[in-house]
Amino acid sequence: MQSEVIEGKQEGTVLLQTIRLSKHFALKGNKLIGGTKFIRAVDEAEFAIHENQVVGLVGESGCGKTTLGRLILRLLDPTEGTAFFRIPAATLEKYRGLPAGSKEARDIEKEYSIFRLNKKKMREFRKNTQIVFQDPFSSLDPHMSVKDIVAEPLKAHHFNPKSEIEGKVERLLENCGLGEQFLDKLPHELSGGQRQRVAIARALAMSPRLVVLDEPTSALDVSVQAQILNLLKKLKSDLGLSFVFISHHLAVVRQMSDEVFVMYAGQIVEKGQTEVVFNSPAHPYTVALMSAIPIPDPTTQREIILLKGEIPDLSRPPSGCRFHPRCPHALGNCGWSAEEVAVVFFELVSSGQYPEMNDIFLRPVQKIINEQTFEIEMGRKIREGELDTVKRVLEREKENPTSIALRAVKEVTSATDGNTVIRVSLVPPLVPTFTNLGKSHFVACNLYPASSGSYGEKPE
Amino acid sequence: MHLIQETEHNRLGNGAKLLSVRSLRISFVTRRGIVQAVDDVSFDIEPGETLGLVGETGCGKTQAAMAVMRLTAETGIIEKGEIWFKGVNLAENISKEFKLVKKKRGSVLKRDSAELRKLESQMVMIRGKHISMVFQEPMTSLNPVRTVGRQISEVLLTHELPRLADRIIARGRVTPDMIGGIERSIASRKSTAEQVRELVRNFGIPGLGEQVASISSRRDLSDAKKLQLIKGLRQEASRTSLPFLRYVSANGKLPIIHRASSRLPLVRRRFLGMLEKEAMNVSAELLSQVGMPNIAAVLRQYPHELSGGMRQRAMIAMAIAANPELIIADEPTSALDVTIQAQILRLLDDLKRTLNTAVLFISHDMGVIAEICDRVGVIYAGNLVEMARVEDLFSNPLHPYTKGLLSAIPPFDRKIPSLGLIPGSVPSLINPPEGCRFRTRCPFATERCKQTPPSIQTKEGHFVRCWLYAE
Amino acid sequence: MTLRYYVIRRLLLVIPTIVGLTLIVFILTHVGGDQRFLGEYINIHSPIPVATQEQQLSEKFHLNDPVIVQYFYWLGAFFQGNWGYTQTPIFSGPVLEAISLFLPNTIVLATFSSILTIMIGIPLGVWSAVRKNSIVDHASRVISFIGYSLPVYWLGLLLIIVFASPNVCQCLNVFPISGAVTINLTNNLSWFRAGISYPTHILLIDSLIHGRLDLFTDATMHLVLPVITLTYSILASVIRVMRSSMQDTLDQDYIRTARAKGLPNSVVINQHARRNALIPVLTLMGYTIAGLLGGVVLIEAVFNLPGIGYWTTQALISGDIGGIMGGTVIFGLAFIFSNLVVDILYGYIDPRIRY
Amino acid sequence: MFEDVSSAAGLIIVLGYVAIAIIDAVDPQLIGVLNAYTEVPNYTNPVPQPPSWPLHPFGTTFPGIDLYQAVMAAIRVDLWYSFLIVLVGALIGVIIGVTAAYLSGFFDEILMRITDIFLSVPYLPFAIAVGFVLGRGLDELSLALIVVWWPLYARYARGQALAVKENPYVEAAKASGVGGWGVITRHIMPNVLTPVFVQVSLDLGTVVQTFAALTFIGFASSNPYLPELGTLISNGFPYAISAPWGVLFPGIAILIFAVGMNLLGDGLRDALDPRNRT
Repeated sequence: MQSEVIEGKQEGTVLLQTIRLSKHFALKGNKLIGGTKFIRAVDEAEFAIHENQVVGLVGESGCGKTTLGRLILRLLDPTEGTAFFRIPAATLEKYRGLPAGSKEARDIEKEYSIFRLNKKKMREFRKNTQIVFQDPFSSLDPHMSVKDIVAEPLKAHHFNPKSEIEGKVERLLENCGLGEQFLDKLPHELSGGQRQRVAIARALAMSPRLVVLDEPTSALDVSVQAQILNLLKKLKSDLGLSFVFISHHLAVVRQMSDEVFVMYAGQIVEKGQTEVVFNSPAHPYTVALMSAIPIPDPTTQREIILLKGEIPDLSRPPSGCRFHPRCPHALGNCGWSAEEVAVVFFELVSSGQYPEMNDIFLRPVQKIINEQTFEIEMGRKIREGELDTVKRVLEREKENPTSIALRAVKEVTSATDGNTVIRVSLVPPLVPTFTNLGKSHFVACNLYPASSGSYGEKPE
Repeated sequence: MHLIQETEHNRLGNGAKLLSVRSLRISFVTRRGIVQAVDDVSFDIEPGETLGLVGETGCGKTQAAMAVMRLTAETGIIEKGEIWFKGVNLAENISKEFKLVKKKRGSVLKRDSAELRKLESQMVMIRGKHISMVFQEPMTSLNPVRTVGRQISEVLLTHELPRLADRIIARGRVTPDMIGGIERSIASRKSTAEQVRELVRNFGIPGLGEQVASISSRRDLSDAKKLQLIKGLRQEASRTSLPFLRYVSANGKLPIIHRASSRLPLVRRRFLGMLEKEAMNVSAELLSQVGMPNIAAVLRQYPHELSGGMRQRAMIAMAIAANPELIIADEPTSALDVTIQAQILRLLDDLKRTLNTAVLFISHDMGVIAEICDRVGVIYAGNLVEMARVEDLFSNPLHPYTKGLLSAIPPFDRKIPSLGLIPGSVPSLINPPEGCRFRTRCPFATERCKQTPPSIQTKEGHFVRCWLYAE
Repeated sequence: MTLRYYVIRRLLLVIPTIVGLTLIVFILTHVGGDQRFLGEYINIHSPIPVATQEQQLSEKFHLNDPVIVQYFYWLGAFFQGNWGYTQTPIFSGPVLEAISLFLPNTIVLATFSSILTIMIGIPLGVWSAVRKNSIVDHASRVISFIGYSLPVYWLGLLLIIVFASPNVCQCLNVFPISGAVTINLTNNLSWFRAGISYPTHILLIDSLIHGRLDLFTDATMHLVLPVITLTYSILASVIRVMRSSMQDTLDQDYIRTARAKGLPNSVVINQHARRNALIPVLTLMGYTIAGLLGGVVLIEAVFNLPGIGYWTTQALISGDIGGIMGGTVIFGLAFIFSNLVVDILYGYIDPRIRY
Repeated sequence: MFEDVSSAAGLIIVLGYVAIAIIDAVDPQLIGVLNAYTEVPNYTNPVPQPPSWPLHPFGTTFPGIDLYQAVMAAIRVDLWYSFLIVLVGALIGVIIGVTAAYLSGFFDEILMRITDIFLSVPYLPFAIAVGFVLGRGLDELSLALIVVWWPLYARYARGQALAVKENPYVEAAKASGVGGWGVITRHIMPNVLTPVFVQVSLDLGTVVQTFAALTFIGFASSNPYLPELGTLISNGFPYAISAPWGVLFPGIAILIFAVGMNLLGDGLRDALDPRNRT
């Protein structure tokens, strides 16, 4: 995906900027038979965080948001791409201009990329970044007392004078709403909410600038969640922190974040200021996601957009736009493969909605030629008019939501060899790139051609 | 047991109540002491309605549901209360089932195994047949080493033997001209599904109707295809197997000889095999009913080969297999993603309508509750604090806890400076605060809250247990 | 992936372990220096003078080349069936021949014991898990617990004392306590030489072949005590693991589901729980088999059964490296292949791990 | 309830044995052992004598050795070797296993293959072979048993370490700048050592049995009169029928220790099982 910097944030330094960041996990499997597969957990993610800003990463399970959160703290090393910490906007612009791998580019990387930092800079980076995990039960070492847990980062960074560690720990816990009676408790003596407060206190110990919150409230009850969220808001305004708020819970993200990135199947599909994205979601996935959220108010009658199918297997993600197999508005060029279309095509034939089709395809043999072409061997000569019938049916079916894949059909011809073969060729796929809808609201979807994209435009 | 016979008369007999739980108290015996997980919880469910139980983790909502199934965990006991299902008290002998032996290091639970065996023998006739369950974790709730097909069909082979037999017999009895009649009525666009059903009913062949219906109701097929399948319905049942089938359909169990010899492969293939095959067919129909894609494959697959949503659909297919009057859904969508959750909720809603089944829906998510329930009960720390029709509860919550809970939910449609709070945390249930259990966190708590608050009806069907509303 | 691929993969994994086994034996034989190594291959009974043999052998195995080269020559000889010679009181000659003579008895002993173990251990484990704190439960727990702490060979000795000692009770002196057969019965038998029967070397079979029912019963009687001892020594772990895994399984969600479906208790336990509960038992089988094979050595020693174990101990006492190494190889192979079988069973029972 | 009692009993038994071993080393007279380092044969009356109070409470075994003294003295020897074997084996195993788990990748692969090789032979025959090659003394034997035992601990420790490694708190520690060494020592080791400790206590019973078993089938000590339980049993073996006490008492000594060790181990396991602690 091509890249933009969020408008209006050009001047000053960017706290953290990722460049085409990707992570592919090797799938543990039988290496003897089949060889290793790769899970494309995160693909070419680009986003920026500025000082005292909360960025929300939303998406369903397996969309890669957690992996991305780990990447930007260098708890994982990326397969491709990089991430810059505290880089001057100008330098960043310069870097974008430079050809990849060029001398200057590498110098800039050496200077700012969190994956290239030397030992000293790395310690500095660790001081400035922290993480809070989803599960408050496994994120605290069962053998350590609350005191030791919170003190650990301090000790790790040789906080001195040592004598003050005790007091600092108490203050930290105080800020997170835990009195000193908790100091010597062990994690399993605490409730979920209290554990999460401890985890937050630990994260704030070295007064970092950037904290990644990975589903911090998903394991908590609503009332406790409210307590934690309010606490986080307070801390943000008091300490001027920046948060990366990862969650699948859109309502929570709306409350917490200034800017939101919607992820699907390892890719960012929409990004913009929270209010804008929530008030006028552009990407069909975002629209469906938001429509699906149950609202605690039986009186509101909203229509839910039910997506068909489920999240794709990321070891072989769909080509083109990864959402197209589930997309209710998919176009022909969204990346339909010959297989996908062929399946729908023959379902149509066998469903018997069109008797004329049954007559044409008595015992059709399908053959996938390549990503954009498949052939049907008739085992006989094609009679005239048959092609037209097929074309007509396809035209009619393109509007039918169940056979939306047929929109990808470019042309139906009779293959040359003794015209006993019908060849169906598809529209070449167009990988969606970010379109600016204005107000720094970007969406990666072919419904919004780079040129015609205008703010707030809904899918037809 | 007597339940099955009395059923019909009870339907008419005691009001329109399908399930009626009265002042239920469930306790768990632990090392630390006796946990009063549920105390004084009462609710009713009428046929075809959906009752929601909402509350936070460990508030006892699941325990209340498990008690209805009499599946309370080994350490748990139903101390008191009545569970009337279709006029039969499922908690009749709780007093006999256990006794608590006081020891100096806490009390120990002694169970009466004879009583328990008696209870089991009763409950197996109700579980799955009259009351069925859908659980939260579709992964762990399905047996990893049995195929989906077997797991669904075993419900039918346990509870629906007559039905299976009837279906086979019916295919033998249906005549060509009957088939013709059905075909005509399906082909003629104007005749509705109801008319088709009517027509088939007139043939008076048990087990035929559902087969025709399952074909004619399929959306993914064109009429041409349906007609083909209808034609295919008619099959002569073999002479030798007929008496066997008749016996099964009449007595609802296998003849002695077959039960004894069911281990012998020959007998198996010959007779049980027929029923098992039929059960698979029904399972396939059930799966299509819950919108499962490529059913033929799924039947042979193992749970771990399905995605979360698909597993939950399989679970639901299992739950509706024997057309129960009541489905208990315990957080059925909490483990699923939002978009999948939407699919499943829609499915449950449709099934509820078509099968006219009552649902006891347990969830911690107010949104889901608002979506699917007719009435809601709010549970806090084992007490039922408020019960009302869904509109009333959300538009006009009365109990301080309910209010706090609703205000704590982050709104989706707007951004607000800070969320409402319930101070403090849930009290330990080993020795909970006497009187109103919420008073320790309640902003309006007064002295009298130390007495157990009465259940007050503020308006038709809106009950609240709080002193604030005791005039 | 289908079961077939899983099996293939598992079969392929056997190769490296066998290589490892040979490596061990090779290293062990070389620790003692060339002389001892050669000693293993020198047949003192052959007419060729020892010195000549030594010379030929040191050429054959290229003792002057680097060790790795030697290994491959040794391996070549190994796979050609040249496993050296053994000189023990009970047998002198080629190792492979000794194995062919002694292995059958061991196999008989091990097979009977493992069958018994499974037939007793699994049901007992299941029962004590289902009927927790019942008499059976407590009984089987005590049995398994003692089994854990009881030295196998000592148990054997106890049985010998009980069943043979005149001052316990004459009535008990029914089971013979030593050897595979009563020697008097085998006097001047054409097909029974030096405690070994021909052609199959399994007395139970040979006696029937030659129509000697008395010998058959006699041999069976001789097997009773050893089999009991060996069984009891491995029964413990099987019962214990079966019980605990069955308990864990019964707490699983899918068991709750099965009950919620209204399946009768017997179905829940026999069809839903048991198969899942077997999985951990299988994972433990590797160690159980190791215990079994170890037990074989001791028990054959105690009861003087002419099997591999007995031979190995004889070799140990009479300082015969050929016997030791032969025994090690055989036990190693037995271990590897029985584990292979277990793993394949595993893949059959648990569809998840075929992936 | 039951567990508490039994594990307490186990503890008492084990402590008792340890006490005896120490007394043997310090002042054997206390428990009526004249010389804890060698058996005193009596060739004037080598035939085993039945137990007789107070002269020979356990009777005598061939050649006229007083069983009581022999057993008491032997406890020291067997305990010493068993503890040696288990502790050294565990130490090697844990160090290698944890590092392998932490470094993972290539080193891990190598290690696992090596353990595979070691585990491709059942432990008893393997120990026999190794011991035989090293020379059939007790020190060689215990060395052999260490060689046989460490891979088990390496495997076990590695498994535990990998499980611990997956926990977010390890990741959190990394994120807060704790170095690799710190993570190992402060988080992984403590969480690995407890289960390994339980394993050790469960194994000790087995090791004592195995050690005695091997001496029983012919691993002799350089000093023919060094008291050792397995050897005592094998000495008594020929007279088992006429003089059963010769095999009974040494065996019982092993049995009781194994029982005690297992009781203690079970107690520890239950105590440290997260499911039991709330």
